[in-house]
Amino acid sequence: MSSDLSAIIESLLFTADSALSTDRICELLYEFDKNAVTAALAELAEYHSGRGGGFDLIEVAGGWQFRSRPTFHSYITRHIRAKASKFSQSSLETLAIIAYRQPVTRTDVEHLRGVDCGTVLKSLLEKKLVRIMGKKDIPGRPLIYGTSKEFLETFGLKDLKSLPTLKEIQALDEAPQYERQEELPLEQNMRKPLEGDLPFA
Amino acid sequence: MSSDLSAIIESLLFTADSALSTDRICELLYEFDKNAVTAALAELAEYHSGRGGGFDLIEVAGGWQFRSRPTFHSYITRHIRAKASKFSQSSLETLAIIAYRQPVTRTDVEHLRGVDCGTVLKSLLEKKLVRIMGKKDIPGRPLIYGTSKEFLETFGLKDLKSLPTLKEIQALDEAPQYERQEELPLEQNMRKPLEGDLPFA
Amino acid sequence: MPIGEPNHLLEEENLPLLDGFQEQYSVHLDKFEGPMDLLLHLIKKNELDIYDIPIAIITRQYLEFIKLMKYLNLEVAGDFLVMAATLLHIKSRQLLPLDEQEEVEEVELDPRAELVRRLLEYQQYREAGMLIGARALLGREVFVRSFPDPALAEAQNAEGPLEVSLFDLVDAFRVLLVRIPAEQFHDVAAAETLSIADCINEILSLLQERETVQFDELVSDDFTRERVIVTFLALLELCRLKLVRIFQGSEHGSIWFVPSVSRDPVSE
Repeated sequence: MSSDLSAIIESLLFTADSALSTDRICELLYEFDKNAVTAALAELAEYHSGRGGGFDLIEVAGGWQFRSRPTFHSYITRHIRAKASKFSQSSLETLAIIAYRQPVTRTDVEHLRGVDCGTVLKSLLEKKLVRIMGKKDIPGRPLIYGTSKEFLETFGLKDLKSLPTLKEIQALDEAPQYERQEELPLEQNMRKPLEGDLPFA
Repeated sequence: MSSDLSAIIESLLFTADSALSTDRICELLYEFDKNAVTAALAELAEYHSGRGGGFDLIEVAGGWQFRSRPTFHSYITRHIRAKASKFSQSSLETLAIIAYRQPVTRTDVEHLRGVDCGTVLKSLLEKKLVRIMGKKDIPGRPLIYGTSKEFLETFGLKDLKSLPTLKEIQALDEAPQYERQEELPLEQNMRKPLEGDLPFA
Repeated sequence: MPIGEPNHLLEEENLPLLDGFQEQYSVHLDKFEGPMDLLLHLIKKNELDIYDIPIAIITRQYLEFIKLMKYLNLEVAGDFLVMAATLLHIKSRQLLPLDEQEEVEEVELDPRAELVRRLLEYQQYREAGMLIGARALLGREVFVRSFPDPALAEAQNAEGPLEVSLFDLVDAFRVLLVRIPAEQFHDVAAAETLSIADCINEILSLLQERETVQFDELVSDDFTRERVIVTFLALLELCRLKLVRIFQGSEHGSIWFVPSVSRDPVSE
């Protein structure tokens, strides 16, 4: 009974996006006795500090919260440094323009996006997703950009031809095309079933 | 020594914002023996499941992650709002076909389901449960689809192999004649499944 | 609600086949996922052997069902009609006399074979879907930790390996083309003038709702040179007034802003 309450409190604290005060926990777990909740919290904190794991249940700023042990911060930050980065919308847009319109100049990209793309372009070059393909034969000889081998690898593409087109994505919204429905092979092209394969005795 | 390693691993997993693979953990904890890390992970998972707390350490999408126990969701949602909603039958059917037969084209899915799947497919793409894997090397070069890492994460699956096998699904049906089902040949022009990729026993 | 009260209407029509299952159907009408789902339902309901479907019975019931759908003003999807045609085709094949040669291969030429194969396979995936759907769902029954570790929160902008899908890329391009009309490509002059003061107020109100704001976000609704320049000048002014602090995760990473005095209301 008490251990059930402990587990429930643990699950609440584990998933909360901020520290939870004892009052708040009692409020949430209205069917449990307030004293029981308070006792369970103290027990839980003691239990976690006693077991010497990677995190503790501590009371901060009037609330309870699971926090990693400061001792291990040097390990934790190792992971953070190499964490996968979410692509910003501006990077994604720039990359999309280069992928679909290549070879393009920086001016082409900026015309489309309406903003300066120097920084984004540089970061894409550094990530090796984009490469310089040469210089365009127009006055000023601007650099022209295209996607790289790493780009294909990142997106799991065999070649640029495998890049889905806008049409193909838009086609998903279109009305079904019945002519594509495969004709049922009732006639001559039926393959012969193996013996005992089909149970139409 | 070993308990120190366990605590370090715990702190890493606890602070990570996504599941960490065993390889990744070994990479981060380069000063520790790989076998020791693997053993510590298994021990940790067992320890947490044994103690019956509010959360478990489980293997999901090829990595390890602390996750709350499903039993307590009614308490948790008192405090935080549930984000995901139930999937419709058509989404689930489409997901199942893609999961078991990947890589598949839209036509494959529609032939099996007997209905247009464009809208469902697009919504699955937007939810990132399904991904475009490229184009099929047949006339028309249609897009081919497969399930994503998010699919495994959302449904709490370790990998595609941990999906119930189609054999197991048949076993759920009481009718004995269904045993023959596995022998029914799939379409002749079906692509070959990648080795170890598909959850057929 | 046409589904609610079909019974008395149907009685008038006196469709003999509907007598048996109108009750059940009127409840489930909208729940069939397609013709395959409906066929499986009919087979199960009539306790038919899926390997030996009496095509005449099943076709009749199937057609009656479509009639019922039309009667109730439900939209009958084309897919249902395709299946109806398939069933009729199979039925007609069965009625045709077999010549001697064919008679020998009768078993193999059962016109129902392909349909049965599809039904069995569909049934398998339908059940697989139900099993998948019955799992505890992340974000519904299962939750992960959402409170970031202080060390993690500070390192939000660390640039590491890429995490983005192909669909994201195509979609970004699509959204971009939708957002930027063709005639705007070369036209940078905006119709109305944007004041730096307005922009400052906008940013401050954003920062009251949230802890951090990204530069890209500030200009994402309105991609014009003017907007970017005004936003930039507004931020410089805010910085000079020490109302915001500027961060950059890495050398060329995104630029972020945080209020320099957290939570304090801005004094006018």
